[in-house]
Amino acid sequence: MMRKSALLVGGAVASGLAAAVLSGFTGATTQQDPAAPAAPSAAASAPPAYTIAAGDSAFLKGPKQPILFRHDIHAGQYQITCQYCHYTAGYSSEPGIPSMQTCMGCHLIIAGADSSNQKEISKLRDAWNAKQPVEWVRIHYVARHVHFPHQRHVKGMGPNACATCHGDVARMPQVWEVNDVNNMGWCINCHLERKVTRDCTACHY
Amino acid sequence: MAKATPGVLASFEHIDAACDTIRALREKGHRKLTVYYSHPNHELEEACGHATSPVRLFTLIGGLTGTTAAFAMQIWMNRDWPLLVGGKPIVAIPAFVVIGFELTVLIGSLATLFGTFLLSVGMRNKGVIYDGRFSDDRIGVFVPAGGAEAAGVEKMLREAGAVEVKHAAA
Amino acid sequence: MSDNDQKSVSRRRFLSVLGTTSAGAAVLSGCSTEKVEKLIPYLVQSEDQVPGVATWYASTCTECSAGCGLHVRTREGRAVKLEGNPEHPVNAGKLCARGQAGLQGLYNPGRVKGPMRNSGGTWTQITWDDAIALLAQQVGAAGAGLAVLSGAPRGSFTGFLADWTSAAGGRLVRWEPFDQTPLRLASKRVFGRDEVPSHDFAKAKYIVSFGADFLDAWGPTVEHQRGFAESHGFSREGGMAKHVYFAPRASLTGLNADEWHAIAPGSEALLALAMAWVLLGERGIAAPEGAPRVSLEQAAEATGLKAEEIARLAKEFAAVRPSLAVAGGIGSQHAGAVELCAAVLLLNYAAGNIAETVHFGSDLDRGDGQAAFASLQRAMDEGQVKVLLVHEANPVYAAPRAGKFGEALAKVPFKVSTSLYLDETSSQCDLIIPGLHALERWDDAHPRAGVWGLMQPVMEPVYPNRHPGDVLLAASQKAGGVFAKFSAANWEAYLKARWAAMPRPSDQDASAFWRAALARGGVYVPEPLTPVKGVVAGAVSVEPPAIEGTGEFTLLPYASSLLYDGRGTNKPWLLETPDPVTKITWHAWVELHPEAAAKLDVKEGEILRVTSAHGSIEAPAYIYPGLRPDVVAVPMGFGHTEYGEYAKGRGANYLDLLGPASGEFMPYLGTKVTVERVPQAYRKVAKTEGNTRQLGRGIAEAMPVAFAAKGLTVEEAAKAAGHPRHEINTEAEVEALQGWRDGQVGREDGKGRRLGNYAGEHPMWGMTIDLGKCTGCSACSTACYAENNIPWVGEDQVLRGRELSWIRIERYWEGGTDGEPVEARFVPMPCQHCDNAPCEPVCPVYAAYHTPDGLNGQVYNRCVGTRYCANNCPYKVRYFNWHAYAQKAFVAPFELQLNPDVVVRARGVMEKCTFCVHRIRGAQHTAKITGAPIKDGELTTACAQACPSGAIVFGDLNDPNSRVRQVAQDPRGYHILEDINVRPAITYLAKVVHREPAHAAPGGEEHH
Amino acid sequence: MAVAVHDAPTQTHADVTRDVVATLAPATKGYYLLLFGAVGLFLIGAITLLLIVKEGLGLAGYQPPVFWSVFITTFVFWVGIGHAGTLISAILYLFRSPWRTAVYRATEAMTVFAVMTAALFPIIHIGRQWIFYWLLPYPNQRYLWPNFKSPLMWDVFAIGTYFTVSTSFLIFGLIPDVAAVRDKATGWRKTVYSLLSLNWQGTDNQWRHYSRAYLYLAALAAPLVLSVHSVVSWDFASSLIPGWHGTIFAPYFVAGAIYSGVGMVFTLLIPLRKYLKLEHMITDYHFDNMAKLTLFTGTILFYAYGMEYFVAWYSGNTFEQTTFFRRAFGPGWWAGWSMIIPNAFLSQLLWFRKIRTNLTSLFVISIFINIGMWFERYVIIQSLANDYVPYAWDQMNPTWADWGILAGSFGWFGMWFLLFAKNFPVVAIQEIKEFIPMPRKRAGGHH
Repeated sequence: MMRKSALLVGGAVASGLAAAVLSGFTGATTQQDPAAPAAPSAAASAPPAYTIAAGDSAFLKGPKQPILFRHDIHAGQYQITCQYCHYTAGYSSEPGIPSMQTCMGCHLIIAGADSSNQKEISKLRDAWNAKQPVEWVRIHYVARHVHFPHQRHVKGMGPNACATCHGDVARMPQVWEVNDVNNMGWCINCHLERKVTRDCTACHY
Repeated sequence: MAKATPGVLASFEHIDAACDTIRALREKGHRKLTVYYSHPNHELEEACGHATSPVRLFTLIGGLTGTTAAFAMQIWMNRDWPLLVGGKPIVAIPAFVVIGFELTVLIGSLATLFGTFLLSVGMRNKGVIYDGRFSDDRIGVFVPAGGAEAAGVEKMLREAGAVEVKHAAA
Repeated sequence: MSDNDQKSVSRRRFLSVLGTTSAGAAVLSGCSTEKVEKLIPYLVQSEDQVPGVATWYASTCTECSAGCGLHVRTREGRAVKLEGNPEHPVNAGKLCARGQAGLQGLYNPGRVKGPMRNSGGTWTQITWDDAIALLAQQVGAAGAGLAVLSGAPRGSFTGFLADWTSAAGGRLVRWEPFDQTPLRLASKRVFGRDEVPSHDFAKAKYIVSFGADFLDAWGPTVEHQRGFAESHGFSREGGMAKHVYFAPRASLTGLNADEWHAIAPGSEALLALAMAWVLLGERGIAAPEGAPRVSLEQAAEATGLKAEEIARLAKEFAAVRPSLAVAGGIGSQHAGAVELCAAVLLLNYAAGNIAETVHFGSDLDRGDGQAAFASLQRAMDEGQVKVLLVHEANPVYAAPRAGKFGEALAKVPFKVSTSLYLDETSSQCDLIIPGLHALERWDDAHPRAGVWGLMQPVMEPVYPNRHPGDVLLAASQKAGGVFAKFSAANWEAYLKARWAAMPRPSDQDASAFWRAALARGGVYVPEPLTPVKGVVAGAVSVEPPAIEGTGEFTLLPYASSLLYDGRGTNKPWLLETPDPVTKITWHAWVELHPEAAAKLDVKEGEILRVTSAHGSIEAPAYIYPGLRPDVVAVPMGFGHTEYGEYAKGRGANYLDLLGPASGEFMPYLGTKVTVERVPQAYRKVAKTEGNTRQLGRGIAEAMPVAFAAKGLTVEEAAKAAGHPRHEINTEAEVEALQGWRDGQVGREDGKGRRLGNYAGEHPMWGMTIDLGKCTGCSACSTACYAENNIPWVGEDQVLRGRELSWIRIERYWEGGTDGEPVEARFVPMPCQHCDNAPCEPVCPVYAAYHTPDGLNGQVYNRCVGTRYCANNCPYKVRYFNWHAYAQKAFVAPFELQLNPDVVVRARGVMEKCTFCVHRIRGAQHTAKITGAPIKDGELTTACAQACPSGAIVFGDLNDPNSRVRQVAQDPRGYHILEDINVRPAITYLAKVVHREPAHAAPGGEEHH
Repeated sequence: MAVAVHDAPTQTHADVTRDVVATLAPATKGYYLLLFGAVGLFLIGAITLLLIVKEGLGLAGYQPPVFWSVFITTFVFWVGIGHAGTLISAILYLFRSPWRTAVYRATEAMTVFAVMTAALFPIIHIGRQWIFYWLLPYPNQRYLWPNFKSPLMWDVFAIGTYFTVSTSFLIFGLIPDVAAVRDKATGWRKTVYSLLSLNWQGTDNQWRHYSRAYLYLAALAAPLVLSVHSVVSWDFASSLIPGWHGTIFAPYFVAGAIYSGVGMVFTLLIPLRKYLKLEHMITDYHFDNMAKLTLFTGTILFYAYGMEYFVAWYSGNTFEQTTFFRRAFGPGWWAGWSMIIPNAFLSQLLWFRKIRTNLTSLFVISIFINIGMWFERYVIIQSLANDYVPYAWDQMNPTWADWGILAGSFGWFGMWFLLFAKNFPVVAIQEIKEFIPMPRKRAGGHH
């Protein structure tokens, strides 16, 4: 990749001064090979939709969630579009976590095909009746000094926008972090490829 | 020293004696002399008759590399992510001159050091005997010579005024 | 927002959501990348709360009785910014510093958390049920011994209180310390109208103020300032009104006058009458009967002005119409205040200003006056009052100690306070039923005839408190008896019922009317203006006011435009915002004229002891030239003994020096004092000002109205006046300009600015600031604090000059000697966003750089803190985080007010004005998804939005039709420090004055 | 060649080696006292720095608009000190001036340690010390590069280069002397010195390349000396602050640097010479010559100060005029005069040979030179206190944190210098021998 070679040149020139520092601080900073962002296709290795023994989703990739919400079933099997639940992503900087009401909208009726699903869905219903919101484990996070306007990226990148960063969740029984979205180089690569702004105050203010 | 070079080591107190001896030896065809002395001394340097050291080439090449590297780096990095500051052009050569100069000096002198070490300093001259007093007030002359030849060399050295003569056996 | 129930469900959730969704999270961690672990969803997503998108609610400001309309910006269910409601007739979208800081009343750590019972000085938390039970029992037993002392703005709730108390045969007293009783009584006396008239400054062509600080704290200041800017701000078509100010001290209003005459305290009435007589003569009309004859000589003798001076001014005043003369306000409220107001009303009458610029019928909100207050106190003293409910009033602090209200209060068996904070009064009560902040409750305000402003809960209450209405209704039901008729389910229902009974357009049913009002922030109908019927005979008599006590100085306490009557003192923003006149922050002071200071051998900061018959107070001296030598002026609002950590023990309360109120109003200007130096005592005055003079550096330019009318530039005007400004080397100018064009906008041959983001067309954001309109009120600074999460640094850091005010108001004295400056000039100084910005090239890491759209970008997270940029900034508008200021300042619950769109800066980074880049980017995002380009005017900065004078205009300089582009081409336009060629994006419009502007010779050494 | 250099011929090469090696004899109590003193000061600085990193730069006496303060003052001060060394060792070497030999080693060491001290300050003084390495052009995942148009970047390179080059120059010159010490030493010391001597044996071949290389290093170092302080001066001169924005800054700073450097040499060498009993090698002759150098540079400063005021007056620029008026008569007048008096006037005493050759007077003067030069930088930075916008004016106002760091810097410097003086030959054995003719069989002979 051109960027990589370019970097190498720069590196060679600068290494005289930089080498010591680099060795000393790469640990401290979030250094990573800018040329090799984890490709979305990595999601292909995800297992297809299948039944999971109730309760233990620990063996699945990604952090264990209080309720095993199967993106692979909702987005995959049933082809529900992302913005059905994360509906503010289209017009707000925040994608929004669907409210419990949104979940119950369907799951008042839908109780789940098999025992394992029923078990998870019942967890949801209990929470709803107890008026206790579910505490999801957060997966994607950008630093506070970065402003990432979802609406603009959804608008600009069309239907496949979400997968570009979040990976192909339609094939993830439990979501894991496909890309380190908190890595500036990764953002910049994309902006370079698409020839869009690299102005600092586009994200930092 | 594992495999010592056989030869004769004479030490002198008088510089003129030493110089004469060295010249005499070189005329006799002893080209591989090793001369020890404690400070830069042009008399001895003349006597040994060496050509000018090639170390300056290192300096030159190093310096030029520095200059080019500096400007290449600055121009490329400025164009790699162009940002306007103070209404100045992206590639502002006058502003780059300083670092151009600094890197010239830096890489130039590092190259010089490297060259010197490569050529001599820090390179142990193998299997030639040495005497601590050479760094003090004696001048040492080592003549590689074995067997019968050694005796003749010693005789000649003593006549030339060596205050002390040692033999190094194989 | 019609269906409130669903919203309130979501609101009930917001506190749990708040700390945890990425947008809602308090962004305190600044540049750190520490991760929020949990995501907690809304249980029910309310349709008007979209994460990441601001929701606006209309409401009404309650910081004073002016009743300005608000637009409240909320994010993830919490109010983050207050702006004026453009539809509101009083403030028309503008808001003053106090209004901007309203948020800090809402999120104040000093708020009472739930009801509390006071048993022998120790407070214990109790449940609401217990509180209501207790209240019911006490109230039920009180009968006619029930009394309510309320300071709240007039509205449904005060109406309710009236009904409620009268039901029990008790009494309600509405007491506002800064009510306008003298003006009211004067109107009654002169025109038989028992009301406070309103003044139309916009129409007046000549304004004379007799000590009325209409820009500081007298009446609806935002409305006044709007009007003042309209008439007194120069325009080539309309010219410019003249403003003459008579008072012992030059307040902010005085500093904005074309002429300030330091007349003797108490002589205003004579002056007004003398002017009236001249005017009558000029206009050749008969004197209204009963107007006492006052000669110029009498007036001259009393005021200390020259007779011909008075004649000149009177003639000028007579020459134009409509004109406006105003009187009233704390600064001139002496024993003769009623006579003064009466005399001025007479002057207006003679000048034909009644119903032109002075309007009766608008009936401005005002309290019941001192008399009612005094009689209540008497009743308390005599033990007639069994139960006293104190609502939004703090008499223990705001009434002079000599009045002994505290003692009277102690005699009341059961005292209840609805105060949000533990202030001097509530801390002496037996029960606190903490009320709700205006942004948390249903309520309305009726500041004047024709205006009913609504308040609605824009968010879930920060603390589990209740609207006093709810509590009283509940208690009434418990108590039964005479109270049984107050049977509304809750306060909201009661309020809606009252509104349903309001006159409304025939085509609207009650709920439609209500919904419309809610959306507009209230109902506004034209004021029912009613003409006056002649002058009541013998209306005006003039005896010089009595000023009690002995001592060489007259004490002049004035209402601080930031702290008002002291209710602002618990808001750090208002404490850190420098006083517009003295530029002092965080502590109280005593103003002394240079001559007096010389006589007493006092230097700034040396502690003075001010002693009156009623007490003595110590405070650091501030040498202020805008004062009569025989007067010491002191700001009100300091010296709280309670009222939260920020107010407590800060400075001295000068009311303690005053005598008790006698008669119908409080004579603030009523006592003489002695002033002495406390030996060896010193306190460095925490002012943000380095040098008081601009040393002829052309920072704040001014020109006479004659030149401005001719359309001269600053350069030409200066030449015409014979003061050529510092010459600019035109050659260098042209060259530099060329280089700048190449860098900024690209050369004609298309080369130059063509790399990366800089290729192609961009907007070029710019600003204009009209110094002819700026009054120095500091609303913009406070708005900026609120918009950009700027932390306050506290007194010790201000003393080190480390305040972070992104837009500071510089105040320079001009001309005259140090003692008698000819004029003051105000310069709002934000980042100038220079195109040849000197701060940019010196940053080693590109943290400061130039954006394609002409902003001077500052990337906080890239900044390593070399501070070179700040050194190299000629305007000194870059501010450094020497400590973790934000983390120290925004303690809970203050962090809830943080604007999620703006990063909170961490320690060790540089920050500065960004032209509200987050608003720009936000607008661009919206434009992108809607496809509609940003229209001029729909995007503006916080300071421009707030400015009550409309002095600041923001927009795209590359758009030939934009307003900012038009204004920037005004001949008065100039750039500060033009000759160092940094190409600022801000164009200042020179101030216009009604006289030859003062000029300092360049390079003169400074005066302090 | 010069004869008066050393009291040769009473001295032989053997004497020189003996005397110099004698300076490395086990140290006395007094030495350790000094050393501990230095370490103590250094610790004070270290603790102050820790507090600053924890609490923020606000601990120091920064008072906007003075955004730089004692730290940068001290930084420039130490960079300046560094200059005498390389000047004497490199430039005078190229001029073949005889009097440098006896003193250059000590001054060169001083240079290296002074630059080591200075190099700490760019890190200490920034707001977020833990990311100082962002100033270096290293490839990173952000694709960001530093701004080479910033004088601070020039600084990074100039100081870095200067440190590297002067250090290698010092070490290079040391090699033959370390070898000489090695041949005299015994036990573990011998092993250490043998390692450090890098197999130096003084063979004809080694000398041949060595002396050439030394020449080129000197040739490269010479312009470097002039460049470094010029670059530092451009930190100020390339900005637009009145009082900084001057074209004479580069020469003015370089002269000042040498002035302060030689001053520091006096302060260090006069006691050192006594303590290490080197009176017959470092003689009045050397001090006299260095004093002349001081006089010369001091006079340049005198001119520069005068010129600054002249330009301020002649330019008719009100900003410049105010600044310079306040320098002399403003709130910071005391600093202004404690710069002008020692630097401009005291240096003029050196016109008198009596004073030049009287070590006591030289020592006293040198102390004042150090103080004066520190204040010169302080005053220059104080120009920030009153630049364009009068409303923003304020005075700078140092605190304990500033003094802590200042003390620490002296401790750090002293520590290194003391350690060096006792473990390495502070006089260049080989070069002194160059000036002592070796014995000859034939009388008269070579000269």
